[in-house]
Amino acid sequence: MRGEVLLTIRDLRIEGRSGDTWSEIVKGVDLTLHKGEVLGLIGESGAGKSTLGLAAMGFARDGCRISGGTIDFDGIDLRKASEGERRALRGKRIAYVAQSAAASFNPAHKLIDQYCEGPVVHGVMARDKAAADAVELYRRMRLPNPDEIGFRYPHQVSGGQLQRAMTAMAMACRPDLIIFDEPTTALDVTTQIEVLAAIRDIVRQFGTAAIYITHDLAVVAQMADRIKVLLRGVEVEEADTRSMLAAPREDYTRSLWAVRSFARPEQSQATGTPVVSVRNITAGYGTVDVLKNVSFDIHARRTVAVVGESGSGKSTTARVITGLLPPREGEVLFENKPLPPSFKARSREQLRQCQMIYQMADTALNPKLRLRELIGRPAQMYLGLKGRALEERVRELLAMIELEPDRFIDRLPGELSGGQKQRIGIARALAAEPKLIICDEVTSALDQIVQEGILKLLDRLQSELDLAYMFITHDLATVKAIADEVVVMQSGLVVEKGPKSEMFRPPNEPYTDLLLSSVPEMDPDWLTRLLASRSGQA
Amino acid sequence: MKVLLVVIAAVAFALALGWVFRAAAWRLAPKRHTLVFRDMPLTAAFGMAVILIYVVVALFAPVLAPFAEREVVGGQYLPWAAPYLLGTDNLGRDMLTRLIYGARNTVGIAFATTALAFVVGSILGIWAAVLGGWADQALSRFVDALMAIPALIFSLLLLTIFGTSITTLILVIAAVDATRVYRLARSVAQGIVVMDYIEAARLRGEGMWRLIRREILPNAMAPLVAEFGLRFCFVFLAISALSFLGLGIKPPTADWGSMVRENATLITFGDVTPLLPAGAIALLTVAVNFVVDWQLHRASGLKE
Amino acid sequence: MNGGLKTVGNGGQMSDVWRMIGRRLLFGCLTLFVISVVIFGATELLPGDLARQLLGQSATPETLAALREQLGLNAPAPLRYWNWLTAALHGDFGVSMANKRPIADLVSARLGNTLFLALYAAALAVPLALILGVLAALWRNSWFDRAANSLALTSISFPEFFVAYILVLWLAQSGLFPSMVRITPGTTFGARLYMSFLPALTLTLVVTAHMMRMTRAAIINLLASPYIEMARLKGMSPLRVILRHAVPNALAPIINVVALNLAYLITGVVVVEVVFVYPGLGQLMVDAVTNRDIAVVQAVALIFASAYVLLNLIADVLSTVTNPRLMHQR
Amino acid sequence: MTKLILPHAVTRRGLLKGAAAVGAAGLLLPGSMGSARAEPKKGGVFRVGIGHGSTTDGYDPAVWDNLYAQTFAAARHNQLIEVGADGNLVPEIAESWESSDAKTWVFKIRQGVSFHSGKTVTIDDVIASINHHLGEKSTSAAKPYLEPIADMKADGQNLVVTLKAPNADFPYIMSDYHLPIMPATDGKIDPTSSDGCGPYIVESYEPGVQATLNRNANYWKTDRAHFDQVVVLVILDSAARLNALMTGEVDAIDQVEPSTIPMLESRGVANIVSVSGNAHYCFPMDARAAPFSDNNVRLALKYAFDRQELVDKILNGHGSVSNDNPIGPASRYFFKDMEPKGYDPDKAKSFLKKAGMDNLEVTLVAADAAFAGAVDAAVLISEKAAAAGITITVDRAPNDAYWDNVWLKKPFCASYWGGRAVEDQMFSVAYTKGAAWNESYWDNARFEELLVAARSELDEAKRREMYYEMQKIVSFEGSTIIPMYNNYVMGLSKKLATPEKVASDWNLDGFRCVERWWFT
Repeated sequence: MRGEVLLTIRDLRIEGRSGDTWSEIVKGVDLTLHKGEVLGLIGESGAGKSTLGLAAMGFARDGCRISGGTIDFDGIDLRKASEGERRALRGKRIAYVAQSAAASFNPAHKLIDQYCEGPVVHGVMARDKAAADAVELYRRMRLPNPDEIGFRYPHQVSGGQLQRAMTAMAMACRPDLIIFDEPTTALDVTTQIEVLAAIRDIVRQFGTAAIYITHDLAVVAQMADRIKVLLRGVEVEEADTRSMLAAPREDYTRSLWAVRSFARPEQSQATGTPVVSVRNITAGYGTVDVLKNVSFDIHARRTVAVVGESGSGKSTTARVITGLLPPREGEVLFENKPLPPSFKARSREQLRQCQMIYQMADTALNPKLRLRELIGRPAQMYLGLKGRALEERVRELLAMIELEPDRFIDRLPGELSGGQKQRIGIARALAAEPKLIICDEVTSALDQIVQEGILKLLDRLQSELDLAYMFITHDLATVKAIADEVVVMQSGLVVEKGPKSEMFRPPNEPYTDLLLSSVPEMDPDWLTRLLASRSGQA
Repeated sequence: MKVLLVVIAAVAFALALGWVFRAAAWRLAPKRHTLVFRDMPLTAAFGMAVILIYVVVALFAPVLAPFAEREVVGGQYLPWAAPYLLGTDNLGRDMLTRLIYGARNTVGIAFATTALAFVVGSILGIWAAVLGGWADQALSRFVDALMAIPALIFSLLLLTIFGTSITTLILVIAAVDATRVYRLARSVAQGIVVMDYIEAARLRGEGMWRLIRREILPNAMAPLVAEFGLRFCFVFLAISALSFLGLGIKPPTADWGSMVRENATLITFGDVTPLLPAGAIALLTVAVNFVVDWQLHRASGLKE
Repeated sequence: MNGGLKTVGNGGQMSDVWRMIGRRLLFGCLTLFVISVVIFGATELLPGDLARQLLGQSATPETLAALREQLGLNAPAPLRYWNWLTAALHGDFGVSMANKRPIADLVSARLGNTLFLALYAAALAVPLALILGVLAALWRNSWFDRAANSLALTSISFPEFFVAYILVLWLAQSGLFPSMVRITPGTTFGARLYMSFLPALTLTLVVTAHMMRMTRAAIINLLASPYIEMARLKGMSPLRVILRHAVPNALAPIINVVALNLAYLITGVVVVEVVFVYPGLGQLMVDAVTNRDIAVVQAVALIFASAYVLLNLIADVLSTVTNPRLMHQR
Repeated sequence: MTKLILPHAVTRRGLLKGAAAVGAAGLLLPGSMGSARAEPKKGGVFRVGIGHGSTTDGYDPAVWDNLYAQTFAAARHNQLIEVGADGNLVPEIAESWESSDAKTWVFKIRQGVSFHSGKTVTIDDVIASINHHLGEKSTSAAKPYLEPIADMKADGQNLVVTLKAPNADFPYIMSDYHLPIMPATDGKIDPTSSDGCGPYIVESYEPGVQATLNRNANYWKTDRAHFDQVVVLVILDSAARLNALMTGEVDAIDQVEPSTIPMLESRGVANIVSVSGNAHYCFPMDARAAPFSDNNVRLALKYAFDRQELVDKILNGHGSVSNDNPIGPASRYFFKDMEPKGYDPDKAKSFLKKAGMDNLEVTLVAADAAFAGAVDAAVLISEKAAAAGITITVDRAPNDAYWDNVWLKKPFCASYWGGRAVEDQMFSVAYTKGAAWNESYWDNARFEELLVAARSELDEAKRREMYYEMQKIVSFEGSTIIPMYNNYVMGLSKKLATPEKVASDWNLDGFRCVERWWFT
């Protein structure tokens, strides 16, 4: 089934600038892609997947440069070609679909105008023809209201729809090759399925070759004919999708599998007074109620996972507990005593007991403070530590989160990796010696291997320090791994709650089942089967 | 044609100065800064060289100047010849000496004023952004109102009311300038207060002062520093303008702004004398902004 | 500098824009009120008063008292302010206390002149600044960028009067342009443009740098956005990337800085008026301050403040209507 | 950004800060102008740029206070008496005047003169014009000046004025610029009207900007008012004035900045006219306050002034050294041979010693509002005085409100006088005890005695003797340092011609350039 060769990359080397020096981020990678073939590129962040994908367009991001090797696209040497020649290829014969469609659509223009820009500028179609074509492709991408949706601005369209519109846009000039750069990573699981299906269909319909970049093996398994695994700019292995899934050759590849297998045993049953009780909370912004009559308890040494898709009210619940958003009705009890609704009215001791870890470690750590102060500050504030004692405590905390105190204590957050930053977030929470830690999507921005490390660390700390966790996530794999109890939320309502063991055993509420069934599985036929079964039900 | 040649010569000289400075800084700087200096653009190197020269001149003015600051050494408007290398001014004082002392006085006062404006403006601006609500609205509307009064006329009113000592001069210009800084600082801080680490600090129960000083200010520095470069230059201009009104720095203190004013009429006749102090101001402005641009570029994570 | 931009409630349609305009106008009136109090207070604090200024030192205590009585200066300050305010609210700004001419007459011709010069300078400066800013962003860190930047910085580091004198030296003494402006009722529009060229050019040099730097910065600020990368990956030329993809999103800060500079062109040009003998509002205000002619000071200050408030409002409205996220609800 | 208030734009309001000079007016004329002076020619538009004028100016003579108002007034009005270029009184609306006892004065009003409106000038108009400045309600700057009038009445077409005390110089008062003859209705003039009987008729006027006037075809003086049209422009900035002259946008300017004179001359595009009169720059000391209460200290300071350097550097030579004498070389009774005071630090020291001091520290307050270059002058003075052991700290005050806050309030400051028509005026206004403008608060019994006696002394020789003695007292015992007389310096286009003699009482040919000058 392989056609002729479309893209050949040999010994590609790409350098990136960090500070004032250049270092290699892609270190001699080879790649061959045939017409109509889909190649999956998989690896953790920093593996050089995106950089390699862009290099296939002859493009290097600002601060990067292609320093060696050849890129041959259908007989054109992209490294030797002039910028004008490369520009003529981009968008016309090689197209790109970015990770975040919301950020990659220009907020100032309507979708259809952005669609038409490529064909018109590249001289492929006249504007009116392109517009008609856009409606056709929107229809094929199964977008609702294909006739009308193009006349909306990006912010008026949901994330999953935008991602499909972007794929349609990439198809506008009927390119030979499309680079998909993590197109579904930012989407909720239920949405992800629709997008994956739409992408797969359209690529097959047009026989377009594609490079599909992702960190999620289960996703790539549905999409790719072949898979190439990258690690720190070097190829680990490459094989047919089925053979790779069946028998990975390298340890590293196997370790990618292993992540999914982490699960801790469920803790003993909840006993005693809960650390925090949420009682009939109704809350919202302006006149809109985001939470409606939400109640649940969190006990010491137990992890309550709050699950739901974006907009379900998970994070708002956390804001009510921390006092950032005083509820309209209901109350929050701490060890059976009501907490003042606003954090401003809470005592320092009450503030100390409940700490928070944020999803984006980048924005949660003040980039201008050194770890010494970042971690030390809560200890200094709440526990009155000073001088040597404080320094000792910071070192102890760093050791607790498995970072060498001597090497890290004087670093700035910018000098850390994503996983390390998240660990600092944990250490900062621990420094207050709280009873409850709210973890708001703490692992969703991280690579799977790193995620596992963080989850294990949280697990260990819980048993050592008798902590209660409230774990907000949309990722059911994480829930499976760490939760004792699960609270499923949808549109501000608690749909279902109960121990994990019950939750993962269908049948449940329909919504819970929908969520559960949407989690991709490591089986190349999973998507096909799922779609078939759903259409069968329908 | 002559003008073009002069411009080319000046640019060549500036590049050479920048190059020499960079080469020297790169070799003399402590190890961990070596790279910073080696990769600095020539414009920034030139800027730093100029600033360094100004600082040295300002510090060692009495040593460098051939005559005393206010000494009348001869006739008026003597030509450029030894011992008066740049001639004499309208009262027969040595121009070079006046320029050298002017560096000390003008730069010192301009720096103090700008710094004060920034301290007051940015603290209030950040404070308002953190506080939000009606306090922010009230303060911001008031500052808006002050900004709607033309700066020069407002300064004139204030200085006439409060007198014209150097201290009042600094306070008044700083007050007028602080409104502009306030506006910038507030808008920058509004972008920062929505960050999770600010939320974290608030939830921790941090006080206002620490929020401003440790959490927000360090992160708002880049745009503030950029603004500092321009504001610094506007302060020179404000002092120069006030010298017109007889409200600037008092004679016989040498000050570039006043010197420009004193000799301004001569430019009508194509005389270069008034260009000297004006040039000194312009050179410093350009130099400061070159360095600021470079620092911004570095701070922006070398995205370009 | 884009702090003025307010997100429009949760609606975001045209009606919200009107609501915003209404609210801002209300705030504007409040601002004007505060300014009138500040100006009145400051003028009160100034040493000497109108009577003294008019009479000079020959004033005997009797004549001084007589004149103060005539001028109504004997009433307590708050009462005088109140009288002024009530009259002003009825649209009567009174007469100049110094020469008894109605303030409306005094101001109207000069307001026209000031606006003409401001618009003239803006017509030169805004396109120039935008083009230079866009080109500097396009060829960032090139020699063009640096040269444009250095020139702009140099032009703003010279005092205005100095720039004006140099332009006179180069362009007026050779007879190309007149060195002063003499507008008479019979002056044609063309002649007016020609006569006012040098002041307009001076102002252009003064305000271009700021707008150019902001335009450049606003555009460069966006160049790291994913949608800019997307545009490049769609094979768009650098110029098209900037003009079609960056500029529309950089409009808010650009509009704001243009508004700020327009406000400056209206309110801050006393110097240029003096050097080119241009009969504008600035000189009127300074004369009035010198003479402690409070009615005129107030009237001009309020015109200046209104210009400032209105321009800021227009900037905010434009920022809103050019931003689809604020204009088109989800 | 610029000076909002330019030096000279702020003048002291009110009463006659300068007035007609009597006697020989000095005139320095560039050689090139000699030949052009044969016969005045008619025609042309005369544009004059003046460094004064404000938007608050108006038509009311009671508040005129600057050169712009004066020149504009001279272009449309006549007065009873004109001061001629040589300083002598010339009949204008008053055809002649006489008095037998210097107490009752009779002015004969000229017949057949009409206002621009066509109305004939009558004695009623004259009386109303003077009465405008008198009376309880008047706030006119001329009011104190007319105070000596006991009674004023019409006698046919004659005006009869009776004074409270004899004054030989009374006609000079009637030449004052505040006293134009304006048409009266019901015994009152309309102070908002531009109507007058002068050489030009107002076409348009915008205060603080410009005035355009056309020649009055019915003007009674047939040998005057040569231009078809006159444009009087306000150009406050001295560089702008220079530029306007050099680019030919105006034909004449006043107040050429001394430092630019040599360059303007070398350009050869304009003529410089420099007229020496009685105007002088001075530094009053508060005679009541220590240390100035001691005449030795005052003398020490007087000898510590390098007068010649001030003339050279502040006036660029366009002026002359004054021996602390408010009576200028253009005056009838100028004491030319008074013992001069050169720059003499040793003598200054010896006077200090007499006062029981080794050194002296004083503060001198100055602003360019006092006179152009006042601050520079103070700095120069301070530098030179150091050699005599006198430390003068220069304190620059704001131009705005200088005359309110500094003058008459600070013990040592800068000031100026436009000179006075007659010696008696100069002395009465600024050197007698209790006078409102006695800026030094000086008080000398012998001086007062001489002043009163001289006023009614009709013997010329005796009078001269008395004035000489008064000048000597002021110079050596007075409390005002007067280092220099400043010239009036004007810039004229090469096309412009002036009479042989240019008046020295005021700038711009006694501000009558509009009717005295012509185009060649």
